[in-house]
Amino acid sequence: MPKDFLRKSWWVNFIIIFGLLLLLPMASPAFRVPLYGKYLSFAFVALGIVLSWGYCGILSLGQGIFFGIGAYALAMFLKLEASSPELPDFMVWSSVEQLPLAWLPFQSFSFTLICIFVMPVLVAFPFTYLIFKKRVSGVYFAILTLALSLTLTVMIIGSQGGTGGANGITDFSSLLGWDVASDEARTRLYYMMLGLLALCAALVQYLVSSRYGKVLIAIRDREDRVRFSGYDTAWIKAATLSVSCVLASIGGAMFVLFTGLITPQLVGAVASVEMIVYAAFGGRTSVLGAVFAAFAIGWLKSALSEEFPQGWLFFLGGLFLLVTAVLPQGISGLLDYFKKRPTVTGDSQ
Amino acid sequence: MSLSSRRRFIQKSSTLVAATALPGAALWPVLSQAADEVKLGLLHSMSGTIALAEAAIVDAEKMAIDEINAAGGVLGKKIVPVLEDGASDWPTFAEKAKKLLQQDKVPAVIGCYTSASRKAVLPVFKANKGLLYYPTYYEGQEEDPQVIYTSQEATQSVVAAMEWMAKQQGKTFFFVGSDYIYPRTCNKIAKATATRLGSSVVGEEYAPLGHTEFSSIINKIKAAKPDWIYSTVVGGSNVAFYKQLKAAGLDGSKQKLLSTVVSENEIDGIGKDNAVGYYACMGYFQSIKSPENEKFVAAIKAKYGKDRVVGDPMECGYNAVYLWKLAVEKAKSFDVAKVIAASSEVEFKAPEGLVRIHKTNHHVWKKVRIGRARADGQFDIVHESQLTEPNPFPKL
Amino acid sequence: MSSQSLLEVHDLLVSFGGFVAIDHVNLSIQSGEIRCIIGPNGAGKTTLLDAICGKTPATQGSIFFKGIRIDSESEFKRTRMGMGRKFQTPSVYDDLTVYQNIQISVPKGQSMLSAIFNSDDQFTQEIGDVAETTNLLTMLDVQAGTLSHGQKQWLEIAMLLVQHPQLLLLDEPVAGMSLKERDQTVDLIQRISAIQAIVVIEHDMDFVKKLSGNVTVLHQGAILCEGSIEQIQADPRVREVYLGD
Amino acid sequence: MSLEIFWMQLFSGVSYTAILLLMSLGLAIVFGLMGVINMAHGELMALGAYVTFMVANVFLKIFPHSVDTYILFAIPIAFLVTFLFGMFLEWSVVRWFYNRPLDTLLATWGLSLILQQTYRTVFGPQEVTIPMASWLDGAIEPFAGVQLPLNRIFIIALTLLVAAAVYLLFFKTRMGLQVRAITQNRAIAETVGINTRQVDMYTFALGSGLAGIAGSVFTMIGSTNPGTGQLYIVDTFIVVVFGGVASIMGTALSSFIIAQLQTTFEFMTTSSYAKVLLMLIVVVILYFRPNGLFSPKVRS
Repeated sequence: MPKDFLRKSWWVNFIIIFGLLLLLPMASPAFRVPLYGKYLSFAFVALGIVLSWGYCGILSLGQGIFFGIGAYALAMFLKLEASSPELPDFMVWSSVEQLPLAWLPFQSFSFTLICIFVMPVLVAFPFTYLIFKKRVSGVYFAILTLALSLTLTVMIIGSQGGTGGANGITDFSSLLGWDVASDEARTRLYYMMLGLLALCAALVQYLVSSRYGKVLIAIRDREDRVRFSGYDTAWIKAATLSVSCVLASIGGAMFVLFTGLITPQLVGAVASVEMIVYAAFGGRTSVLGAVFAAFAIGWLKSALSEEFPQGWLFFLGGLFLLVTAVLPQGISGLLDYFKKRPTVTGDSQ
Repeated sequence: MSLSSRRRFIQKSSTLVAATALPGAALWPVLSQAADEVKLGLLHSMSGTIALAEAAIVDAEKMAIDEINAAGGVLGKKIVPVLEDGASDWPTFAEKAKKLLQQDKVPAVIGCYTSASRKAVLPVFKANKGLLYYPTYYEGQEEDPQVIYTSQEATQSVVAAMEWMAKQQGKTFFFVGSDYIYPRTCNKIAKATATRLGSSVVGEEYAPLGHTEFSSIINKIKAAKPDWIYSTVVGGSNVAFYKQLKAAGLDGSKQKLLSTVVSENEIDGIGKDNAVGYYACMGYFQSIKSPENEKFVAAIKAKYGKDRVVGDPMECGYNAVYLWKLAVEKAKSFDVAKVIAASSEVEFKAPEGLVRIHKTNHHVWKKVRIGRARADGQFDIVHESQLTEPNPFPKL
Repeated sequence: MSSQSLLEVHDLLVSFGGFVAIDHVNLSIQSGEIRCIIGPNGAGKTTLLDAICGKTPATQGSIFFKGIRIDSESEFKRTRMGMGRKFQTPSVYDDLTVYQNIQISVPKGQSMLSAIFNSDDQFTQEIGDVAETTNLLTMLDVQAGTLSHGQKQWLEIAMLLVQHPQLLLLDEPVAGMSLKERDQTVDLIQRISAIQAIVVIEHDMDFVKKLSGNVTVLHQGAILCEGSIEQIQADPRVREVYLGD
Repeated sequence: MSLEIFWMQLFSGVSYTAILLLMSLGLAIVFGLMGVINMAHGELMALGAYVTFMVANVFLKIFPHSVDTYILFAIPIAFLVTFLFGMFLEWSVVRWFYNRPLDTLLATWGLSLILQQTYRTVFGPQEVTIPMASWLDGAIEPFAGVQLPLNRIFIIALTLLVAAAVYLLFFKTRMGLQVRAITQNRAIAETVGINTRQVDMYTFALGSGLAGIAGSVFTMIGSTNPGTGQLYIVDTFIVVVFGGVASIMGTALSSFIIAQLQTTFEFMTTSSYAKVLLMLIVVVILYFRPNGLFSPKVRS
């Protein structure tokens, strides 16, 4: 076991955060719980970003794409369950006569699960491996991924018969016969998700504290040198990003469970960039920070938009500035500052 | 644990405790309600990209509420509007709908503008047996038991518009729309109508939402030389489309253009001189001559300033409040099921004239009108249809 | 073609746009040899090393390492074949400790699986050894960023040593070092040269003398002459372009 | 496709080239030469548009007779305002991020959100109307059936003017020399006595000013609302990256290629497909030329 992974203070915080998230449903009205689920679904994405950006220095503005893969995969399955034996309603309006080929496998739950966990890798790895082999990195990679997520939205909206277009996929409630729309069900789901989230957080923490984590830091800071230590950095980067994409995909699936819908908006360029701020606010190298930030920002968004609708964008924009200019290590950096412990610093790229 | 990590403990936990405690309290207030008051939910985007369309609707709805309260309220209760911001974000719409129904326990909600937002809230209304009044013209293809649709669905405007255009030597049509469900559905209906009328469709183009470069599409129009251009381009794209059409010499003199998405509010953005001469088909125009309308327009201007223009969605939002009031009074109860049942065939003398909720399909019988944009941003009404039955699921 | 010698550079040409940095160079290094490459600034010394280790692609010509053609292989493959490259400016991972810097350079640990699953106090022995060889034993837990310039140079050399390369390519290893550090570096290099071949770029002639290896003089991308330091210094052409001014 | 349509389609391509070039010139300087990823570039364009809107209104109120000439004043004023605002941004935000490109990206993104909301609060969420100068209204008809919109001709002319000015500034003046020096080696540039702080500030401001001009001009053909900037930003970056950073010629060339492809695809297929196709082509080409079309080979 890597000794950083066994660090006591980390586990203390781990228990505090997840403990509180566990108590949360009891402390608030039942109909809020699905909201907390929605907030935390972004924590998965943030975990991934901590791994790929915080440690490996890859800023991907295309995480929305993979969020979308997970979300749409699950939504397609649920929609089919909801509408079978008929076609999904939006297909009927778009006069699609029979189920598109791409939809057929999503009648099987196991395939859907595989899709959520494996598809991101199949999409991300080959593509990014080639890109990284060509030494496309840093800003170029960021802009490239941004453009791709933009393109994807255009495609989804354009092919309405197959994707529900701008309306996305909505109005489904039962998962394998279980009504997941009810608050009770969603409360139960919330606990399940919390378990999965805790697992993922621990996993990521393990990865970054292992020797592999050190290699990632090395790549982030001096990729050229790492090559001369005999590492195939392109491979490592692609693999790391793939893991991050799987986490995003899981987040997407969770999002669908708790909101009961997915629309292209959440896959697009803007959404993708917003996902970065979760990791940045928590501290780009802080695993627990990511979880905390995802919850805190989501909650603030609801709260602010109820109190002063105009305030939200100001707040979000300010947050971007804050965490890049003043708090490059986010809130966890702030806490460490109080502890007077030097943190892993260095440019994000 | 070490002192430092204890400090950490205190900080992190305290923040989170706050996060968990607050939702119940300050930031998510549970409004207490007096016995002689009834809440009415208003759910629209006050921020984000769609706010530009929805903010005006809220004004009209608030005004209706004030009028009703001034006249003694509903069943002796004053209406207290509870405004929630959908923030142009569909999941947020669902979230707020849930809050309105479960926390504020409103007997009805008037809200949504885009179809996406409506689709997002439908499951919430179904699950919580809520009642939604949807005040925007839309593509139809829907008949939700929990929803009353107070504006024209696609067939009502499109069929009337196509028939009228066909009468104006409309032998060939060119369809241009933004790439999403409303235009695609409208064009499907329009195409069917065209074939029925023996006219032909010489082109059908869709531009991605937010698209601002129309020169290629305009060239396609020029190549096709249609008698009529039927446009369902929306939002910022529409502004660009009109400007570029005009600049390219398609100023409505040779090829005429009709849109089913341009009301007085849109003209404001497009620019009066860019829109002049083009046609629009709407249920309501500010220039309608009727005592109800003059009263309505005067009231709006009195409340929100004399420069305020009134468009179709505003009027439909205004009607929605009254249609709810009338249904409640007919049912003598705020109970959602009763109100829905009572809604059938409720009539209201709206600014646009009589509207009647359909016996069964939750939409409204209404007239639609075709107007030609004037230099002052108002419309000369050139055609007025009969009171038309809503037909959300047309057989094409 | 194949060859007995460890490294065989054949008719190598490297050009950037129009500019020819390495002009038809032939070079062969035997195992156990120390080869110093000298030459005035812009002679293409660093570019030559870059081409050998793969940092810069060869425009033309061929490079054989242990008899295998490598000029189209990627850097990490060449490294795995037993090449080690030290850069002019010391490049170490500032955010990691000395220990970790050396540790992630250990070839055995470089499969991702082992990097993920093996405990991180693996290879302590070897790491200790090289740290000793490079006078860093006392600093294993220091953040590399905080080391002195000279120490960084040594750390980088240490990182190379754990790779057990057969060929070390050192680019001005004593740049910015105090005299004492220089001497230490010299016998460090001589010690390791017993087991592996070394190519050193250096300006400092005393240092080159101390190393007492063969010398290759580059001038404007081409080889001017080769031989022992005495021969080189005797050579009038060299004096012209380099020593005498 | 009839001959007239062919000519007009060609013209569309050219005018779209002008549009792309005009909006990416500023970024080509800021990103290309300074390496600053300015995600708020689109919002600077929007600022230019809003300035134009205000100038137009001032004319409507004060000199209603000479309202037709407002655009001639609006463009330089838009440039001036965004130039100054650019200086302010450089001083207040951007300069803290030199050599931290990814952080710049995020910071300026945050900035763009704040600016959008500011526009929304100040000018309201709805589209603002900007009158069209009558002498730019309508189209000329060089031969029957071919209408070339005047405002697009105006845009093309203006773009050529601006591009030429930028070219001269960077390749024929001392300032240009200094900027290029800094981009190649900041440290050396400082040692030879170039005031890099000042040059940075002016360069960034210039880039912003050009965005302002673009925004001002686009009010003739596009729409102006708080979100307008978002529509342009990604395309703009694609143009610059595709053309090869640090190469103004490259930007011009890629504007041309992208515009031609886009308009042709749009004519052949649909706008949505055109966008997707174009993006795929760009990605593929970037794969084979990671540094863009015009990438200077340098000795590492």
